[in-house]
Amino acid sequence: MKKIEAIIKPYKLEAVKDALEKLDILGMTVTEVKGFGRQKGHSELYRGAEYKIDFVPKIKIEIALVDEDLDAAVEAIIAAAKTDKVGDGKIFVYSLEECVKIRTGERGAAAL
Amino acid sequence: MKKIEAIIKPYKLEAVKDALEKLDILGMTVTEVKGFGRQKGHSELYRGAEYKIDFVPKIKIEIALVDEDLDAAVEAIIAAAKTDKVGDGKIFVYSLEECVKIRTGERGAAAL
Amino acid sequence: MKKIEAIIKPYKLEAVKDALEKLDILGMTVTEVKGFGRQKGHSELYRGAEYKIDFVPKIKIEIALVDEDLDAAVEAIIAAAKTDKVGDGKIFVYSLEECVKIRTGERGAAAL
Amino acid sequence: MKKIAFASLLTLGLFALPAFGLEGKVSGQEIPALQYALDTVWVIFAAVLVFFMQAGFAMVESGFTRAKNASNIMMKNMMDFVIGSLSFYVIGFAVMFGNGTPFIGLEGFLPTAAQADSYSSLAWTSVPVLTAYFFQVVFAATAVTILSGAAAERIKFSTYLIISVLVTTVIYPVSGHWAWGGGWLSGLGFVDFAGSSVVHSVGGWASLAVVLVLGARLGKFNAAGKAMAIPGHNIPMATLGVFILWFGWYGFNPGSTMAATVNIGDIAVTTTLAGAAAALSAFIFTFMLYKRADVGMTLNGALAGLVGITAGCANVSPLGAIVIGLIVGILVVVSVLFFDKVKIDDPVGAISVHGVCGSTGTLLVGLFDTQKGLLYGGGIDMLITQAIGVFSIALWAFGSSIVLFKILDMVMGLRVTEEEEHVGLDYSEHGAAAYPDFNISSVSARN
Amino acid sequence: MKKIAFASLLTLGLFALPAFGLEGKVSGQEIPALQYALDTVWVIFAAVLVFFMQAGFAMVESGFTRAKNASNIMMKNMMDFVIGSLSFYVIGFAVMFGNGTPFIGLEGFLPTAAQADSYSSLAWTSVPVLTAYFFQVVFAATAVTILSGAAAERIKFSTYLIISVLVTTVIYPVSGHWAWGGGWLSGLGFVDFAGSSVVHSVGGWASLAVVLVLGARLGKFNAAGKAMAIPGHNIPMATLGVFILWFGWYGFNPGSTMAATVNIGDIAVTTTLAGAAAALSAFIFTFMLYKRADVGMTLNGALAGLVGITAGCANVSPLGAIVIGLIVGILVVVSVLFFDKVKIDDPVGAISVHGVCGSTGTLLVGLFDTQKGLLYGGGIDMLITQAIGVFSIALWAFGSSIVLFKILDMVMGLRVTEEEEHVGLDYSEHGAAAYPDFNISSVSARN
Amino acid sequence: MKKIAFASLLTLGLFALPAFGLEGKVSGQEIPALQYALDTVWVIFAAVLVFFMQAGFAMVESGFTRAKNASNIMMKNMMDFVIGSLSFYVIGFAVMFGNGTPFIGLEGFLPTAAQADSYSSLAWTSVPVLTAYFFQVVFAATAVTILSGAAAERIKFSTYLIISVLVTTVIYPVSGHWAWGGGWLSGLGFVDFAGSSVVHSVGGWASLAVVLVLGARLGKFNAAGKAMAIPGHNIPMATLGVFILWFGWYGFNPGSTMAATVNIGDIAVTTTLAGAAAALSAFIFTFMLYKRADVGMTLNGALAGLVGITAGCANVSPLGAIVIGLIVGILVVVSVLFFDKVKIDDPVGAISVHGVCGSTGTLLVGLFDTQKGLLYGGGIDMLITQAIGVFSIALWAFGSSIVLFKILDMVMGLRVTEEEEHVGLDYSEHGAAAYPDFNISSVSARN
Ligand SMILES: Nc1ncnc2c1ncn2[C@@H]1O[C@H](COP(=O)(O)OP(=O)(O)O)[C@@H](O)[C@H]1O
Ligand SMILES: Nc1ncnc2c1ncn2[C@@H]1O[C@H](COP(=O)(O)OP(=O)(O)O)[C@@H](O)[C@H]1O
Ligand SMILES: Nc1ncnc2c1ncn2[C@@H]1O[C@H](COP(=O)(O)OP(=O)(O)O)[C@@H](O)[C@H]1O
Repeated sequence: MKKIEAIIKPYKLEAVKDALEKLDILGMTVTEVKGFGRQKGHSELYRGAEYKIDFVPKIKIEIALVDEDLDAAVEAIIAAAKTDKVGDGKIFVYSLEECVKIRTGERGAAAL
Repeated sequence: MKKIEAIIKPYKLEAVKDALEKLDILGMTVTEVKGFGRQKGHSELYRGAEYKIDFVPKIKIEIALVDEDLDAAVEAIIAAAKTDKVGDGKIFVYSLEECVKIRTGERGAAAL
Repeated sequence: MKKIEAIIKPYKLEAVKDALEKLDILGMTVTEVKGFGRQKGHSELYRGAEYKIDFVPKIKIEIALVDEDLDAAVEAIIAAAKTDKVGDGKIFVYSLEECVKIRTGERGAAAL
Repeated sequence: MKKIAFASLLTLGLFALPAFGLEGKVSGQEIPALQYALDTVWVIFAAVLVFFMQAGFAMVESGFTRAKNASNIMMKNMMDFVIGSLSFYVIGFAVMFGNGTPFIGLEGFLPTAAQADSYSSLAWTSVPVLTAYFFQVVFAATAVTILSGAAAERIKFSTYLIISVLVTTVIYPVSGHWAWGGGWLSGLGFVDFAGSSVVHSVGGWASLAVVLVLGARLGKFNAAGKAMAIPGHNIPMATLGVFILWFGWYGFNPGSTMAATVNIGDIAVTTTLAGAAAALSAFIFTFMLYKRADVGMTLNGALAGLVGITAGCANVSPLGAIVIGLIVGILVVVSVLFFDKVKIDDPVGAISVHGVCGSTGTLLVGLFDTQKGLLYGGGIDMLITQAIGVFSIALWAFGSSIVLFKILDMVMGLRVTEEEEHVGLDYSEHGAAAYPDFNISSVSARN
Repeated sequence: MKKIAFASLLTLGLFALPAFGLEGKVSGQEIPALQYALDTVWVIFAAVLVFFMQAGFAMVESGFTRAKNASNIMMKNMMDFVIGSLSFYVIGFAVMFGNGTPFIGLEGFLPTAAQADSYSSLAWTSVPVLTAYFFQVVFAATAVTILSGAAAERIKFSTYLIISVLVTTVIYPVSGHWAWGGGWLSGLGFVDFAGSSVVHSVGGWASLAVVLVLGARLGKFNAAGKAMAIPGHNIPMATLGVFILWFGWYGFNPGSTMAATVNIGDIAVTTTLAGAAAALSAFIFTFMLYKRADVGMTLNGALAGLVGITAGCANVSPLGAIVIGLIVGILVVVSVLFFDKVKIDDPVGAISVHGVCGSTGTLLVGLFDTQKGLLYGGGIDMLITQAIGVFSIALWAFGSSIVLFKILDMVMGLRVTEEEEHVGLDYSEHGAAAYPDFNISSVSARN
Repeated sequence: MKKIAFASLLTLGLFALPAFGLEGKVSGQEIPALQYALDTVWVIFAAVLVFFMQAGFAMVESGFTRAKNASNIMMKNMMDFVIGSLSFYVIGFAVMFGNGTPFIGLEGFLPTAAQADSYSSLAWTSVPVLTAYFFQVVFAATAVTILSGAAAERIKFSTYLIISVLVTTVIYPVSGHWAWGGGWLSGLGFVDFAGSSVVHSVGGWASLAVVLVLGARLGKFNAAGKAMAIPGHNIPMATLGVFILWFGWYGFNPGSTMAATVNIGDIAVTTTLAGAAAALSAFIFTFMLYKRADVGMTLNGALAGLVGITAGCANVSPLGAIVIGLIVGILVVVSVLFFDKVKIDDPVGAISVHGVCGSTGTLLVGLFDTQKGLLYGGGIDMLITQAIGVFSIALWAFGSSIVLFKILDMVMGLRVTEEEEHVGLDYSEHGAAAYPDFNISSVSARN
């Protein structure tokens, strides 16, 4: 099993979720995060004093899935999240050792 | 070393924390996340217009621990977080390569 | 490739970010989390009733990087985040199987 | 914008007079007309301030409870005024001020200017009937809105609306009739100038009834029966609410003259000093107990002082007001801790502030009245009369409320389901979050 | 703090009189002087309440829109008063109340006490010229600030400032002159006592124009053309705003007597009852439609009732006020749904509340006027006059607005870029977040 | 609700007269009685508005600082009124208005109605002693609450309470005695009608003292000494605060007549126009500097205009008010930038708004007074008198404050520990978060 961690632009969440649903991936966990990368923050103004905001709001989507679904999911995310502008984000893939469904105690792929 | 990532219902946090404390697991990191899964969101109403809320608030608990503690911890989480209703959540287990305690520089199990 | 996950004190974020920038690590993702550990929360008072606050605000920094950069990055984080007081936090290291840059579709180290 | 003056029509007449060689003659009518106009302006000013207290209550109650119920509480405060103003117009005003028996008013429903004779209990004020209704309706709304806070975070919205009708047509106006509507208490010489008992304690003791029928919020008492803190979600909002209430109290108390009288400034001063003294004593007392400057208790203290002085604001001296304030400021803290101890869950302290301190403040007039008070050599008589008034009003308010609310509970249910309480009333009753753009947290953390 | 009394100077004279053996003689001047002083106090009280409505509008509009635009809306409401008060002083007041043609006022720019003769349309009120300006400027500010809500979350700040100038110098004062400034409508006997049409509908129909020129917010209508909900970020704040507006309305309506007249309490009562009835009917109607106690619609209902009674507040009975309220309370809900249906994006319901219910309320005076209304046996004449007034004002407000705003759009642009709208106007126009210490969410979740 | 009328008792007498065949005879007492009643109503109305400014200051100061200190600031504003009203009652009022030397009042402690003779400096106003106290105490509270903002986010709560006592018993009343209490400045013809200097500049210069003793907040100046922005956590709340302050200013300025005089409307107009002009010039000036519509600076501009016109509101023309506004609107921006430059950390701009613009506004009366101002041909005399007043008051306020606060700092400490400042004063002083249900962020991010 794998875990995908995708960092995307917040307004792309809807599109990514829909794309994954089309692949029958019906579980995911979303976190609001702040990103630092090539897409720079901004200098802003408050009562005449400048201040630098280095971070950019991002959404992190985590999806646990079986190995077979990995490539399709990655492709789907890329397709849905891409804007060709800096800051589109990254997809990270990890190996997932075990998965348990709390409600049923099922383990492994059955638990996803 | 392993890392457990448990997605649970928010109001179960207290119970899970207590259960882990009983196992002498005294470190964890908690994130407020939003889940998408079998437990669906709701259609709501605002000024006469309907809107769909797809996500459900969840708590993610991350625990780094030594391999021996893994099974007990997983069982404890299941026991504490289970309500037998859809949306009880998942437990994911990853392999943890290294752990460092910033204060002391200790590494590995000693750092947990 | 590796992923570093560092749990630090919130006011140390600036220093850690600067330290990593000096190593030419120019990407990271930050999450506001709540920690439970040796650094205990507090008992507080509200309208005459006491209540216990078990958690402490922390910042989680995630950095994906190539294996060669790992040690330097860990050292840099320790140096920047250390206060020698309880609650300084932990650094966790995971193996990262794959990384994709959404904008370009690049994979692996090139995508970082 | 057409002018239908009452004083000015007369003065126009006056202007015309010189043409008839009567310069300087005054018909004897202009001055009363002017006085009435001034009284009316004053009473409307005061009533408008009291109206604004609805917003104050809404802020305090909402600020002192959780984010997931914030809209619900605002909405309850909006709707109890909406419903209360209509039902007090149709029924309540007549029950309270209409001619009738010593126990209840029986005429003057749907008041109009033409009906002035139906309200002989209001003959002492020069303001027109509808102006009197306007001033009184905002008081009725205050009484009902007090319950909203006590019942917060668990009462069914629909049932609360019915409660609003009951309070403004029966519970509040009946004892109001006794004291202010020419009923049996006014005959005794009972003094409750602006309503520590008639308004606040009625709201407070009805709050006790609603809380007893409802039970405590989930999680308020732990397995061991100990009171858990459920922190309010927006303390600055609650504080703004207290400022608004204090502001409104300058209508509540000085305005209860219902005329532009010589003592309105004095009343403003006793009101100020009692509120301040009570906030201070509550502050110092909790600081001594906990070594913390507890915001919630201090705010409750300020309100307790304002409630406590309301009965005697026109009858006590500035120093008397300070002493009354100091007493109720400590009392409110003790009372909040007491209700927590006996497992009565009152999220905002409504019973303590309005019930306990309202009744106590009314009693204290028997000590501090500068004419007839015990401490001023007036003997024990007034104190006894005050006690009779205080207890009979409290008994009525609590008794009628508990019966009516029990019936309501059986008929339509008073409390939301556990699931709804868990999710929060904003979603379960109104289908929308109060703060959808904010991340609402379920985990408290502190550095 | 030096006193320049007008009544008191005279009374000092009076005090002096006894010395000359003239005790008890009244010169015939004191009473009018006192009446003027009282009128002035009353009008200032009322104007100050109406001023505070700016804060109410700001809260409602900001609370009903997203966190990322919250400062921008507050700032628009601050700046439209800032700009409006200056431009109404320099130009607008003269256009509205100055002597001139039946269509426009032409004298009395930059009003001073010395110019009283330039405003014969205000001769009926005893208050000094600048007091009249003060009372009127807060009305002008109301008219313009209504647009702020309709245009929320997408209008360019700089262009909005120009719109504030246009509304307070041309759009509002011209039709205002027709009805209140001695223009052609006042001659017809058109009744709009406190401005359902003159103030509110002008703001509402100008809002329609600005919305048509602007277009809908990104994401308001989905691909299929269905209206999406864009929930307001702070419902308690919006509710506080409605309380503040209601509070201010007690200046708006009773104060429009511009004198301390006998009926100010009656007006406060019709105002209260209509607001309450409309909130109630809006509440019940949406509850029947959706089985939810919709907060936003109920708040709109309350405002609709207050807007609807503004024209007839001095001319209808309390029961008439209730019926008017019940009607507009339902109407406002239907209207909000209608504009959503036809893809006109009005984030706060300004067109429905102020345009639709303002015009309707003015029309209804033709039915409910207790002297000349159709239902009171007064025949159809008044209704016709009201219709003429309502339509001519609406036509002017909408027509002049759409022309001017189209030109503005071409000259300087009315709408921010997509990128700016996306980021939010707080950052893109003002360079700072409204709530920098809070995590603003882009993902709604609910238990 | 029993009526103790003063005018009406007389008019009841009047009503009785006809029975004796004396119809139309006026005793010569009714009119002064009515005038007093009207003056009292007016002054109470004004005082109540000024009271509400406490809420406005609380909102502005809290909104302009961080979420972790939000309750603390609200609480400081609550408690300085609580403490200030008591200590001004016991001591301050006598020091300011009591008979005594040209430098300090020495009688009239614990004012009561019976003591009217102790305050010959108030003989010019007809209102009763306690009404005068009520009007004056809210001014005293304004002076002290100004410090709360300047000292925000780092001052020890307990020490702040002592400062509240010192300001309302010594610092404010002494210079107040000079100018308004019959002291040496009033003899010179110094004009500060409603307190640009007596109230605002005293608060402002005492703020400078407290900031100098406290030092800057952690993180306000970086290693290089450059001023860092520490954004306020709730800009809509700060804006609401400015609206509330503006609203309250209509009590502050027009009410300072302390009588229902002919010019109260004129004062409302100069107040409005100066506030608007200053907001506009501050807005335009910052826009020119930064190409951003800075909300904070514009709000400071509005307040600067209101502060600046306070001295001359009854003495300048509407155009004069606009010019004064334009000047102080730019001045306040320059001043804020200046204090940042010289590393004086004033989180809300209190020194600039109240100190700099209060003093400047008082000086400008010497130019714009329509009777004696330099620009109106009155020569240089008035300007010199104004300068003497401005500088002596500023010197006293700053000098006495810095001495007293230094002593306090040595005796009990003025500043919280670094750890406490880091955690925030809500937790460290009050043991509870202002917003426990919200995720408070430590990382700013923007699209
Ligand atoms: N090395 C990294 N480790 C963790 N997160 C990263 C890393 N690089 C980028 N990110 C995340 O991806 C987001 C987008 O990256 P950025 O460099 O801005 O644009 P792009 O993905 O187009 O190169 C960042 O805001 C950050 O959250
Ligand atoms: N495949 C998945 N990957 C990541 N998170 C998941 C996945 N499936 C479920 N989750 C998380 O677990 C939560 C509970 O899952 P859900 O399907 O609602 O109920 P249940 O666990 O009872 O099957 C979801 O809200 C989501 O946060
Ligand atoms: N076993 C663990 N698993 C996950 N997170 C942990 C673990 N132990 C500690 N943490 C995180 O690290 C933070 C700091 O740990 P703590 O024990 O308080 O101090 P220290 O790092 O100085 O030992 C905690 O607040 C928590 O977020």
